[in-house]
Amino acid sequence: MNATMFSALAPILILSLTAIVLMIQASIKRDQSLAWVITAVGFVLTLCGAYYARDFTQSVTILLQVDHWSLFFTSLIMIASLVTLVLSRDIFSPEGERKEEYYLLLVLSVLGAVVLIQSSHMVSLLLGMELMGVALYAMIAFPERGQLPLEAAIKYLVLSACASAMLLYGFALIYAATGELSYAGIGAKGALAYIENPMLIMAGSAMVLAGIGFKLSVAPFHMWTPDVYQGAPTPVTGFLATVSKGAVFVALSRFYIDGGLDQYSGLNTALVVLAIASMLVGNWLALRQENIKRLLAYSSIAHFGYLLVVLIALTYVDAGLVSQSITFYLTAYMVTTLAAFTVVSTVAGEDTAKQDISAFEGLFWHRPLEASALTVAMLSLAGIPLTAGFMAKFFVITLGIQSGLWGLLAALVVGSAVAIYYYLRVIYAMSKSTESTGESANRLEKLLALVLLASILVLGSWPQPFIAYAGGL
Amino acid sequence: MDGLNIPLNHILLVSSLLFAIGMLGLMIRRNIIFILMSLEVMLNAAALAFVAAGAHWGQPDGQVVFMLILTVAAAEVAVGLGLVLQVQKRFKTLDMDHANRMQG
Amino acid sequence: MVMINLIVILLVGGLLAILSERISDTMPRKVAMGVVLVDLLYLLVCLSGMPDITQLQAPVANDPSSWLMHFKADWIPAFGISIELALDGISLLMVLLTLVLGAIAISASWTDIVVRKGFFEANLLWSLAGVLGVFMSLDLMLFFLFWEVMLIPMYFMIAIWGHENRGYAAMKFFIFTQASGLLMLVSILALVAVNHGATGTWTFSYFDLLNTEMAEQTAHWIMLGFFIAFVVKLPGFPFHTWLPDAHTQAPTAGSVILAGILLKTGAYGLIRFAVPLFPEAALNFSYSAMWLGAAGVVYGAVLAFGQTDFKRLIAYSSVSHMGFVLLGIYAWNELALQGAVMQMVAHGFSTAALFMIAGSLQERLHTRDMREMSGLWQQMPRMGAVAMFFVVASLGLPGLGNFVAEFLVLLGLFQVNVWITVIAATGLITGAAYSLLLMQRSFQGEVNKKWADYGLADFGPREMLTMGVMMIALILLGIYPQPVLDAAQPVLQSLLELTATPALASAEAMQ
Amino acid sequence: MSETIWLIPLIPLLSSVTLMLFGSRLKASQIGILGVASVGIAALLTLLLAVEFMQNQQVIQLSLWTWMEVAGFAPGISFYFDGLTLVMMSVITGVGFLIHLFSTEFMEKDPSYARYFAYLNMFVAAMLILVMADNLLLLYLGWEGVGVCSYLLVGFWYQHNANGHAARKAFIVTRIGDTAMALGLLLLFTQLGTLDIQTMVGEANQTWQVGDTIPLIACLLLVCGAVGKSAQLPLHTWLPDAMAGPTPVSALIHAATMVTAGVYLIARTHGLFLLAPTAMTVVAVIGITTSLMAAFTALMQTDIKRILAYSTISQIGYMFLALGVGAWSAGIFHLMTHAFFKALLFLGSGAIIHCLHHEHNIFKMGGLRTRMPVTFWSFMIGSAALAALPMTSGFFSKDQILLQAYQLPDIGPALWVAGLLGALLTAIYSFRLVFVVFFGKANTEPDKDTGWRMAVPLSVLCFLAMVGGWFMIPVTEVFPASDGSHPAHWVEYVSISVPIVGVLLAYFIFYSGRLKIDGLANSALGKSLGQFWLSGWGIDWLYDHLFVKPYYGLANMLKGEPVDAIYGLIVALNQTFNHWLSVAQSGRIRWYLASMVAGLILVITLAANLSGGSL
Amino acid sequence: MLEIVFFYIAATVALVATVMAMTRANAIHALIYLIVSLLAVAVIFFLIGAPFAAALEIVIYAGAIMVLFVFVIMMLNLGEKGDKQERQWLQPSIWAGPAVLSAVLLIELVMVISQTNGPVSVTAVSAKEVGLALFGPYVLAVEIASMLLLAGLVGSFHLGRRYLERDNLEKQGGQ
Repeated sequence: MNATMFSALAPILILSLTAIVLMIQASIKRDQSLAWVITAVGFVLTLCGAYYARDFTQSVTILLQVDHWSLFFTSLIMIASLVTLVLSRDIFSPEGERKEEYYLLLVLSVLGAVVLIQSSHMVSLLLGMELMGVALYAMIAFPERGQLPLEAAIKYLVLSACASAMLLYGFALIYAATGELSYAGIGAKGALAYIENPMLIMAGSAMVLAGIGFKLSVAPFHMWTPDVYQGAPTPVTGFLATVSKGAVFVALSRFYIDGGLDQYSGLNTALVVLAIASMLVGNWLALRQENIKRLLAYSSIAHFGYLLVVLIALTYVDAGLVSQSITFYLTAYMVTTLAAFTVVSTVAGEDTAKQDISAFEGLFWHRPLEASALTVAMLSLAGIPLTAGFMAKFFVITLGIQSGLWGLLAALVVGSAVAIYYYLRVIYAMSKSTESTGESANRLEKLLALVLLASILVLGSWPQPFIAYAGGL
Repeated sequence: MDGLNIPLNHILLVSSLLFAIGMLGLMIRRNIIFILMSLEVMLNAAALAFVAAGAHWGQPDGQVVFMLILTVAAAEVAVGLGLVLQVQKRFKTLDMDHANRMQG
Repeated sequence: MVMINLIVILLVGGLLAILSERISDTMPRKVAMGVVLVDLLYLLVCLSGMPDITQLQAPVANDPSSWLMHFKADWIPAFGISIELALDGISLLMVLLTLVLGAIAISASWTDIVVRKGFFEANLLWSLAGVLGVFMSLDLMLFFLFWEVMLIPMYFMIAIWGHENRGYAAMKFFIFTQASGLLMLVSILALVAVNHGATGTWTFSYFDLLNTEMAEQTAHWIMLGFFIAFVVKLPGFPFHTWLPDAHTQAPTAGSVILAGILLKTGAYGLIRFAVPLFPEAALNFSYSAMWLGAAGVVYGAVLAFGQTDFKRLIAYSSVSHMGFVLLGIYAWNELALQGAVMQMVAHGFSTAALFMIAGSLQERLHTRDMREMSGLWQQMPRMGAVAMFFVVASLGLPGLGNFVAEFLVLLGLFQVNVWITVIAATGLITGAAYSLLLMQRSFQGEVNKKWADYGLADFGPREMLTMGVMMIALILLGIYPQPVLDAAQPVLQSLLELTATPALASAEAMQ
Repeated sequence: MSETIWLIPLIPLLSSVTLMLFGSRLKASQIGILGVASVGIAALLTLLLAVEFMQNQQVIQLSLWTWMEVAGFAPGISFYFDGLTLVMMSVITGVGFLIHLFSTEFMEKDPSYARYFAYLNMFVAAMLILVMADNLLLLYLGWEGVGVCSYLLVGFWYQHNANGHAARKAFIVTRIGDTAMALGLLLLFTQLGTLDIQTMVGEANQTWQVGDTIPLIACLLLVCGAVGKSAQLPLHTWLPDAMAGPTPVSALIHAATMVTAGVYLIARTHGLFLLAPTAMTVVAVIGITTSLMAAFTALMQTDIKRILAYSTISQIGYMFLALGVGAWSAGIFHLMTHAFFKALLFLGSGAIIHCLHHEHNIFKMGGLRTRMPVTFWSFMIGSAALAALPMTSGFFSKDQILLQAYQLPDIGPALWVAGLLGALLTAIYSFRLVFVVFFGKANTEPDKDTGWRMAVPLSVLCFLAMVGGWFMIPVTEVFPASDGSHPAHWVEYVSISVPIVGVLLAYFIFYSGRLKIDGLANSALGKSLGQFWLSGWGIDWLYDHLFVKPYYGLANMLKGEPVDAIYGLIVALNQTFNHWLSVAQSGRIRWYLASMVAGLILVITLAANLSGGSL
Repeated sequence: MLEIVFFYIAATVALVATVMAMTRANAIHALIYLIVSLLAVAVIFFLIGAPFAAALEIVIYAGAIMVLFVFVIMMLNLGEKGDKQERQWLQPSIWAGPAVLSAVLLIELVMVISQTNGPVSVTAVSAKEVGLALFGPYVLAVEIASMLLLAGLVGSFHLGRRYLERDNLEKQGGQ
């Protein structure tokens, strides 16, 4: 360890520091608004830290790889976490619950996500994922009342732990086959081990894939998604959908690219099947869903199906284009999903009845800003031009075509066509005429909705700067 | 060198049996406590595989990972048991089949 | 820049229309009308400075400088995507049609929109802007963008201001067009990827993608993607089923724009892209396409005959008429193509007018069911007379635009395939059957007592003026179509030359 | 004058447009004056033109502008004027003028007076364009134009569904022929590269030999058009129904002018037909068959207008016969005389109907001879001409046709005999009409006789029907000269005597009652035959079951949009998948776990290629 | 030689005990079987030259974590009724499907694993080596693990405290 390493670790250090400050604050004076401010400051500082660390990119021990790509995603999830934080301010019961712990858990979870993004080693992957997960269990179950959050948390915990066990066992098999725990080591020794005993490393990788696939809610590991999305407090759902999934996907791509896993055709076949299954299953499940959070859950299943296409294309096209596509897709997806959850959170809150699509009727007329944001988010998820989601899909299809993945493209087209229906249902409901007038969101949330709305449109209509930037990472 | 050392695949075999048994337990039990126990079995199986692989390669890394798995198991169980308490409080049962208010 | 301005004026006009609702309730429609007229005037003024369209030298299809207008600016250089707009004779015709029918559509919905007027007019203007973009863009990605985006305001128009079954209709419309659009996107990207593989550069420019070398099989599949997307929009049999619902449920202005303009984007796409980009594949496919066209002609006519809903009948008549367009395009000779272009223009006016009449009836009677109409001529003779005019126009009375179109299509088609021509020609008979049935059931027949004390108002000056414009247009198209033909001629000529070359080359190679 | 022939169709057209736009603001008298005067001026101009033509015999070709120009297809808005055109124009404007005048009184009480004259004027304009057109496409414009006007006028009293039905039937049945004709146009253009009639015929003579297939097909397609418009078998069924329109309309459109457009078309393109002798034979056979069929049917009708309608069909059959045997000028001559006497008969019947409160059944009339003398004499003269009694106009024209038919090799005599049978029947049914309506005892009392606006046209037409046979129509330049030979004299004598026999038969059966046919009529065979003839040989019934009902059935069957069922299936499929998958989301942890394990097994199998068994 | 014999004995014990643990109706019985299983695994650790891991397995796994289970079971006070219900739930109809799945998975894993060969090393990896690794390259992992434990701590604190608070509330309500 040396000084530049500490500089490179700036985001992680600042986050850890924030956690410690939060604990100290709680022990001195319990004040949840103060905790909120501390967390917010911590996140902003982390963002600055990520910017600062750009000049110190390097491998920090064998565990972490700090480079521009991971720093970009660090910044991205920090932004997403800030959004979560803003949305979290006014949730839960009004009688002044103690939310300091919630903020602490949020910080720890984000820390886990950052570790995950920067991981270059099985151990950091494991720890990052678990740190993020364990904090999330508690965050999901945080509300004091109601059965749904608890049910969601217990489902997430049990299934996630099972997935972790699979992941670990897979790592063990890979380790047994190669004697290496770092991605680079696996990449170096994998081919040799494959020749010696192809099944061990393949089975190991497959189990890792299953474990990670669970976190990404890739079919057939998707079943928890709707229940957890629905049961968790809405900002937590947003966090889960963006930060957690985004970080895990980055980690998966790291593992896949650095571990040289694209060279194994069996693994590719498995990924193709998972991708096709996700695209179809996700969209079909969403088709007649009434609860908007569940609908978004199913939609996310399909979206990670699309994203897997990019990973599969790694075998055929240049890795730079792949990582550029991942960057664009994840950014677009996160911005869009955040916009959707911002609106859902401000409009529906934690009331299950209000999460029905029918409860959104007439939103256009009494809350035009939120309705517009949700509309644009839905269009972006559906991949309509001028939105970020379209450019994202553009990347996927381009890569798919260049790699000649026609089966996947067919599934993508079918899935997207089905998807239009349910995204439109939401928009249609909002455009219906009703007499009701809803309460208004606070300024910060309105601003947030506006900013996210603008970002989706800018990413979609003038993507060149960002594409160029993503290409340079 | 003793040629009669324990073969790696036998240890892995034991671990895979443990893993499968744990998974079976996970799938057949409805009581949340037993479910958590099954998870422990599975994690333990993975730990055994790691230690064995570490021993196979003569590296300490296997044991390091074992310790970290221990940590993970502890953290998971801690939160898990906390949830168990809440489940008992709010559902008045530990039967996980009753925790299916969300579906479809 | 002129072309950008045309689009921007409409986009900004939409915002103005929304804002103007705060001034007064009737302001949005005035603003919208003003914006469209200003746009039209602007275009005409700009054109007056250009050489006479009829005197234009034949533009070389793959040489941008020979086009009437051309504009290119970088958009996403990473993929060679640019904002490339261009105008030639056919685009110009379509743009003019769009703006004129846009004004007519606004007039058509002058009184029947009662809620959220500002937003309505805005959607109308935005969809016009999208359509203009489709007709002018020559960058495939930009084209696709406009292609998809123009649907969203249209969707809102149907979903918010439509009739009783609007949700279903709007959804169906959107899914059909989007799903087919997705196919087109895949095809566009495939074409670009093929070109990238051959040349090593990313480009979406029409001019660069013409003459992309590719295997026969590849070309066939990519062409099919384009074809389906365009034929869904056209709509051609058997992809037409969204149309009756969308037309029937849309508010009057929506129907006018849908039938008058939106359908033409499909035909335009076929002429501009689907055939020239894949001349050989299109040639091989033309036989099937023509059968689809003939099937559409017959099927649309039979179904129109069976309808009892006024708007649905007109909708099916559109299916039948657009079948002629498909036939004309895939016969791919100058006569038939001119016929297709002519049909696009003439059908735009005749169907728009019929939808406007349907809208007026619905506004007055609150029903579209023809079984409840009957004998309306008695109370609304002016409307009846106008309806009679457009009915005979749509059944192809010589001396009106539709006849010229259909005759040219048949004439061109006859040189390609006699039997398809014979089948298509039966459309003239069945067309007469449903058109006259429409007249019989609504305006003629025994006077329905139900409406006696309804105080039905006949067409007023505004409506008569709007109708008059369309009548004059159709008569002019019918007896002196030459300006339209002249405008399209050089373009079609160059397209024919462009597509003839590879076919000839391969023919030579065979020898 | 020759430079301004375009004014002749334009004036009625302008008048029509004026009436349409401002009709509601004009007084009835103004409407009448405008409507009549416009056609009157056209008639006057035609007269001037005729005088000029008689002096210099100059064919006029006038091109106003090129209609459209696409890839060598360049039909013009251009007129062609020769003797044939002059005959047609004279009939259209002359008879048209008289009928317009008649209408001013006949339609006086109608609330849609302006609309009536607008349509009628437009018809005159379209008909003029039809006969003046230099190319087939412009001819087609006029052709369809008169069709639409016919539709509008048949359905003029739109409040009755039956009228609307008749109007649509008229339009659609003729449209069938028109479509075939359009295909003929396509074929001609594709083969010859032009639709200008004169050039085209010239081209055709250079390109094809007599008896080639392509001219045969082209001619047959044109014949289809002619058959539809001129109400010949098998497309004649619309004409009797078209009587639903106002009677002057029947006189003008469905007797004098429009229905003879088919004859004009064939005469105009006779250059083509000469290349296709088979087509000419077809025309002749169609003509004579129609003629007989219609004559038999007319015998049994009781509606005065239907009798006249079938008689029209029958007479046009004679014209077709004439064209088919190459007696071009005889055909056109008959066209003209027929226009005179049939218009006269129709107007006469119109007068009766007008004065008898819209009574159509001849058996409810009777004894009108004394009460409506003008009408009676009109009918007498008209029927005499129709029956081709010697010295009437019909005699000259029909005689020519029969004689020339006889001279045709092979089938000539057969055609002649059939023609004679037709002539006999014509005489019987026309005088049956006269005797039943004007003699015997009165069944209905007319409230008045005709006014001057009705009487004048009737008188003028009487005059024309009498002396029309002495006119020399200036078509010698147009058609190839006939060889001028004459058949044996006995043929001529038989031809002359047959109509007289017919009149006598009618006299004995329907007036004096000496010839009892009740027994014959009441026999089983007679009854069913009578019924068969009354129904127009059951052709309507046949078509109804063969085409109309199946088409309605098809439309009804497809109404629900079967193609949508495909998409419905897709939707249902998606819903089924959705249902299954939703059921799988049972909310139970154990089930979720099982799915994960199954997924794990799947992934391992795929990745390690275990299913392939290649270890 | 002896090591191998011990290994098979320990392995058998571990497997049998685990099976028993998974199938018991009474939670405490199951827990005790589980502890036996963990001890047997600790023996295996010792045999394959990982004495430090063996010690940790006993101290932390069998000692600490299992005790946590005991506490919770005691707190919830699951009685005879619970046992009876557990027995009812363990019907073949319930475990047949999962058993097949597990068996298939096991067969796959066995197929995969049986391909490996090579022994485990005789030379024991000492606690010192492990320590050096832990605080050498893996030092960051230790730090992150601490954060992980912190998260577990905070989470269980939050959840558990509310459980206890309920009791307090009920008591207050009773007064």
